[in-house]
Amino acid sequence: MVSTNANALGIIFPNCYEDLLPEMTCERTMASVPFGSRYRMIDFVLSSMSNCGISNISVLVKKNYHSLMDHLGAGREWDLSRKHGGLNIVPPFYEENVKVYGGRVEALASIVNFLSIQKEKYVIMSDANLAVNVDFSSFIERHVESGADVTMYYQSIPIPESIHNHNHTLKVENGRVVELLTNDNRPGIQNLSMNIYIMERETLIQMIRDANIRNLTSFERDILSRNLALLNVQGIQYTGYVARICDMKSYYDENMKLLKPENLAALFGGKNTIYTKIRDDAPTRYAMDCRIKNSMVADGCIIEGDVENSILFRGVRVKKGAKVRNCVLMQDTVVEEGADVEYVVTDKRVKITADKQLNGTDTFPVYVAKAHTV
Amino acid sequence: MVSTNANALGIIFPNCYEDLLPEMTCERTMASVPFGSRYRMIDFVLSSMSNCGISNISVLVKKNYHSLMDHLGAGREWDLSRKHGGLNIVPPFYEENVKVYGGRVEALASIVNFLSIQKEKYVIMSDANLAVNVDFSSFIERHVESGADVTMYYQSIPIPESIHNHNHTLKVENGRVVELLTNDNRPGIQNLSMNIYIMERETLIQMIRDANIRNLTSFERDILSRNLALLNVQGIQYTGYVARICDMKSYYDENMKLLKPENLAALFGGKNTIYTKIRDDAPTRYAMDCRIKNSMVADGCIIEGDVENSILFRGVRVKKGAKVRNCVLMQDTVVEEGADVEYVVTDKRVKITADKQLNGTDTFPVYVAKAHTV
Amino acid sequence: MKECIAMLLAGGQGSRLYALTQKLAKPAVPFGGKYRIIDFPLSNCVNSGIDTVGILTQYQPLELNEYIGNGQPWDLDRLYGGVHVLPPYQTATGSDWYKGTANAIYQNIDFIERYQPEYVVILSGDHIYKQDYSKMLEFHKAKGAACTIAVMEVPMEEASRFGIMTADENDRITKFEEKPKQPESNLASMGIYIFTWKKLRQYLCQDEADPNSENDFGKNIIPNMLAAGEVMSAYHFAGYWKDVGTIASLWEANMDLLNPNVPLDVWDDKWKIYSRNSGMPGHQIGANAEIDNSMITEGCRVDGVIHNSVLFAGVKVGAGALIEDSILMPGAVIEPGAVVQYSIVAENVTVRSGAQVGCRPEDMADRSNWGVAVIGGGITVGYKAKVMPSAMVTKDVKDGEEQW
Amino acid sequence: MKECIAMLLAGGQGSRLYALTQKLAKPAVPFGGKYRIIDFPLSNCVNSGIDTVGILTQYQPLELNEYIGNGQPWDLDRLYGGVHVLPPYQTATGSDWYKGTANAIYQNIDFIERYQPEYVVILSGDHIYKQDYSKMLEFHKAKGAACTIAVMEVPMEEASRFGIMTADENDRITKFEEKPKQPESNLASMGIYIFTWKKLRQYLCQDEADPNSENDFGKNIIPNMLAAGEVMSAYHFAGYWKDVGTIASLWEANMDLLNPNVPLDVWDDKWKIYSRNSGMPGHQIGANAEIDNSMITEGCRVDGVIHNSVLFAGVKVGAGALIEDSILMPGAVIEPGAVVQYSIVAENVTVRSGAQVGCRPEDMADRSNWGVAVIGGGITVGYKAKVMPSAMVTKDVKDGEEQW
Repeated sequence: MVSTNANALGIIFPNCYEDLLPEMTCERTMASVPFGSRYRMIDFVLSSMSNCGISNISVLVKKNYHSLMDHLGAGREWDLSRKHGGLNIVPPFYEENVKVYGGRVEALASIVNFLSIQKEKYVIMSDANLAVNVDFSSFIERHVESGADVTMYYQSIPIPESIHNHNHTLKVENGRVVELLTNDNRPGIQNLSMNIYIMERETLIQMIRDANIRNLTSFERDILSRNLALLNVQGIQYTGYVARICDMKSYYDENMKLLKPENLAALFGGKNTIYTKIRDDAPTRYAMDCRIKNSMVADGCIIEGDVENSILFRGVRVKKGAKVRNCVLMQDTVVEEGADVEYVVTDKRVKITADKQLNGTDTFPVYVAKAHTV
Repeated sequence: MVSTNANALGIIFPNCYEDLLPEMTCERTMASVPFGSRYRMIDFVLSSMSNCGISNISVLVKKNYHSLMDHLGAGREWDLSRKHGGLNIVPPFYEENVKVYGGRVEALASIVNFLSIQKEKYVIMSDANLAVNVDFSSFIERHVESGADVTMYYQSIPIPESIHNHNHTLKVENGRVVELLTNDNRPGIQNLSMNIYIMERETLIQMIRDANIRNLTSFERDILSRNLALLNVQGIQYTGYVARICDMKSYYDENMKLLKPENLAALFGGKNTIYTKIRDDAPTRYAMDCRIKNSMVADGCIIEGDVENSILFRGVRVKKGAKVRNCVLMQDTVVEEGADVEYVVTDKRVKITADKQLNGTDTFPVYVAKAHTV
Repeated sequence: MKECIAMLLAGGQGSRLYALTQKLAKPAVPFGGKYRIIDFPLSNCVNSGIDTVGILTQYQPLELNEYIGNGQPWDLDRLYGGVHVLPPYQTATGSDWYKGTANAIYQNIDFIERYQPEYVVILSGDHIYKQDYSKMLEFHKAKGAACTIAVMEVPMEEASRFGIMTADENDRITKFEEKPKQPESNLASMGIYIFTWKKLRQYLCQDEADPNSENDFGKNIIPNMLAAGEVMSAYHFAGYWKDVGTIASLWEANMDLLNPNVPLDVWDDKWKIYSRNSGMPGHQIGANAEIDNSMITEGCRVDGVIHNSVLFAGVKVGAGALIEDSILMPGAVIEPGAVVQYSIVAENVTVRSGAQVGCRPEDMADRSNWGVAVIGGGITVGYKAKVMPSAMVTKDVKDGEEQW
Repeated sequence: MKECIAMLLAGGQGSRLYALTQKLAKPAVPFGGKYRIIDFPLSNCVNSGIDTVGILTQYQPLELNEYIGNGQPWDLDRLYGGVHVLPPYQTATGSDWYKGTANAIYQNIDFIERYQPEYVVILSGDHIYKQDYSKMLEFHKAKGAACTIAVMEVPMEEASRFGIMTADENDRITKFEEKPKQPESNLASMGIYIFTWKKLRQYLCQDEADPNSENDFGKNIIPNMLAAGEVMSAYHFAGYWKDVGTIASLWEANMDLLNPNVPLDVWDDKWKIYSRNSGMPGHQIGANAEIDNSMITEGCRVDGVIHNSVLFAGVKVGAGALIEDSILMPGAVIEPGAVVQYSIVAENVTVRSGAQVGCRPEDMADRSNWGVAVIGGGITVGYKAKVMPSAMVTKDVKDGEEQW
């Protein structure tokens, strides 16, 4: 092939790690959690794949995926509306005898027939709890060059406390993963898996079939870690920008970090655009007497009040005399006249009525659930 | 609105009546049953809706819908890949607490929130067991003119025996339905419901909410028939061409009927095209010594043998010396050298090996399941 | 078959917008923070239920073509119908550029007849307004007209700039004059016509056969139809409408968006104006920025002071820079400390530190020379350079230079 | 950024196909039962992984435009890239129709540079062949060439009809002559070029500046590059390739599809030829029909006898009609008892009962006058009328008339 089309297909697990953010995922998947003023978490990995020529992507949904299906539609915004391949949302009960799955292996088992008739040589798997702008082309290249069976990305960072019971860490020697731990809680910098894997499609199919026969469910614990002597698993340290959502606090912090121009540039700069669903909002309107400082604002907002150190998603209204400080306000939040909110995360369509005051703290941002009126 | 856009949204139940055709629906929905050389059953109602400007269509799938999702894709072939509305496949577990549904009412309950925020005034509901090229514009018009609460289409025909336990019949007086029976088995011509309904969206939402509270599940038995005194339900006799799939025999017969030019013209003629998924097959190739009579053949076939009174779907191969008479051969069926098949229905990718003979009768066509080799 | 299709005349070079239309068809000129002019008629079509639009163009269509693409941003990527850009072409018997507005339609009769429309709406690509054409069509049908012209009342003193109609009490047009010196009425044509296609086709063919015709709707087709006694109706339009064919009117129309008293509302969810998206993240406002009465869109980074201005996607305004009453088109970069007042700054312009572009009328000794300054696409205005009011800059301005 | 994009020259009027290209650009001429000529180069692009294609056209583009649409049938509706039809246009400094093949590319340098390609493939819109351009590109890169030309060996006696190359043992071209009277070799150019874009750009600009140039690839660009000592490579192609620029070759290429011994296979799933679908149901064969060695597609109804023929979508052949060695394009209707032999019958032609179109060469007394008969689009051949071999019919033939 002449073009930049990658010889890999993509698999995304949109429901993984939802239990870390139960407030926001009771009516949506982790993949559809809003992030960074106008995106959903899945936009990052999906755009990264599309930008690297990966144009056959399966999203293995489990539950609560109406908002994700609505967001993804036919995949047009990510250039994934294709005659062959493209975006493929795989729901439960899709085939006879396929039930709602538990672990990653069961989810993969539901598409093993599909996988076996695809043409791409490699498979890249990812969750949707990280906002990253990954260069998958170089990931594929390094995997092919090393001759590994499996290659995975890790970050070298301290393990966030909230995922002490929900992580995989690696011991890497000369690039090869020699130990893969589950639920590591050692202090200090560790090699934390990003759960982004590449391997040959045939290898994955074989792994799933084997695991199914033995009734194994965890890809990391049951398949990878037990076979590190047999399998050449390579670990690559990822040094790019990563926003990792582990709980409400990290959700808040990772949004706020984007107010630093260097972080914004690290995530969105470069040649690869992050695509998202288009809402056709008008530009944001700043009224005559508004005041705004150090904030990130999407389109379709109308700002008449006072906004500082905040992230405003599409269609937010801040009315006259309202004060918004250190907040993350999701789509179509309305802050009415004279209301005062600080350290607050509002979900979609929240309304803060006139003159109400709502304050969290920097360590404990207050969350207001979808469509609630305060 | 200037255009022919209809002020109605569509709802299709693709799994209805599957139990009448268990052989063919164990791995697919009724909606994805192949019909008429290159179509699937759902193409007819879906194209009819699209042709009449209905561009917001929900398909409420229940199980075995992988082939249906593959067939429908993003709805592009039906011009239903739209920014607003378009084709909306609703699987189980789509929203929290929505389970795999039993009856039509439960299925509707899973989209009642969706329905409540749509803009169209009317809703048209249909199953996918009839191949019909309906003019929904006139259906809407007649419903609006009559001022009815609900309008439904019926055929005046004898009730096919195989649906004696699976039908609704109507008694109609001056256009109004005064009695709605379930599982009617009277002989002679009856007013057999086509299960195609129109009503106001708000009316339907009210009906679903009421039924849900009362734990009612059948739209016809529990909602319509009990309320005929209160509800103005109008029945319209449908006089156009209808291919009704009630069992394997009727499946076979309805395919065969299309060999009559007048039937073909009645179903496909007129201004409204029936759309289907494009396979990009080459034209059908007739080899030097082939023989073909009274048959309907889709693209991509290669005919070297002898074909008579048969329907050949896309990609069928009839090799040298093979004989195919009175058969329905679905996609990519291969009839090898010297094989002889008569009164046979082959599913997709069936192979009849060389010199085999397989005969059904006109009252009992033999069915060969998907991908079997005989 | 389509009941009604639209043909959009996007052909003109827009020479009065000179610096902005050097490499760009006029309808593709950016407007209102995230739109281009053509988004308004296109969105009007879609919102009115017209799903088939032909765009007639022969001038610099590359960017317009790319912008329209398959029409998906306007939901106009249809199996049958949708949006089509129609350039002139050669036939077996010869070839012609479009000679006039009527000739452009004439050359595309084959396109129109594919859809067998009963009615054809003729639109311009250089007007900013929101209109439901379906209501105008209803009026056209009710009047049994051969042609309906959308009209609005203009101040009598401006009437001689327009096509002016006289209509009777039933809105039947009795007289039409193109830019009359002594206007008889103040009913001005908005350049929006609905024709019964059968009739229009007939007059287009007659017009084409007339070697003395300028092949123009206003100068030939409309007068000919009127002279022949066809039923011509005037449809009164009351909302906001502006021809943005000049720098002054383009600037004003952008400023109108910032004026809450002007009835041009792009925030109305019921009549969205669609456009192709920039794909950039939300805009960033720095800790020392000051903004009021302005429109800002995705990808901007503002560290300076913005008053009464419209910023398009990806604009950067450095610390201490001052932007007043100005329009900064996509990708413009205003470096720290530069001042931009009463100006239109086109795509990808760089204004270096300390430069001054335009000025406020109140700061001029002789206001008769005042006007909006325009910097053409891709230009760099050098360090401490000065671009005077009314200037039209089409070449880089060197450091420290003054440009008139 | 794209590594390689394709530019497809679809401009020519195709005057040698006269009756077929009266209202149709040559690349849009139907071919092979359900394709149009342009489906072959377009499908080759997609199958080779080239997802950005510019189609240069200025002649009757309406049907071609409509056929290409948003490129979806070829999977070329892309967010970035995809297929674009590029007509000539006017700029601020003037306007020009495409003067030659090289000028057509020159006028679209802006389009090409949007994608910053390293390589550009130049293709023709009138060749039938299947080729993996990615292999040719690999060859181009390996040779470090400025230009690679696909070549095939032709019989020496036909060499003077082609651009003929002499190449050394490393496939480096040492000589190029356009239609030489005394050919030195039988390596013919297939009109398929890969250029390193930087180089091509330079020679296009030089060529444009030369007032004596014909602005043609074969006559100017290639000889100039060769003269300047650029590395020019000949890439040997072995498969089926045919220029279908004449009636005879168009007819032959269709017939080649029916010949199992000719390596042109459209049934190969690994290299599909894509086309826009007719949307019609499967074809119907009547109880008394007779068919052999033919291709038939959707929407046809055959009650007559078909030998060695290609039927396009929606063709009707009545009872007792005889079709031999002929091509019936979409929508053609052959009424009962009519005879069509060695003919090309264009779209929506009606041949009435008892008419005779074309004849077999063996039935001619003087074979020197024999040739394929052509009926142009939409023509009616009247009851018992006769269309002689080699005729090119562009007007209705009345009942009982003979047409030469």
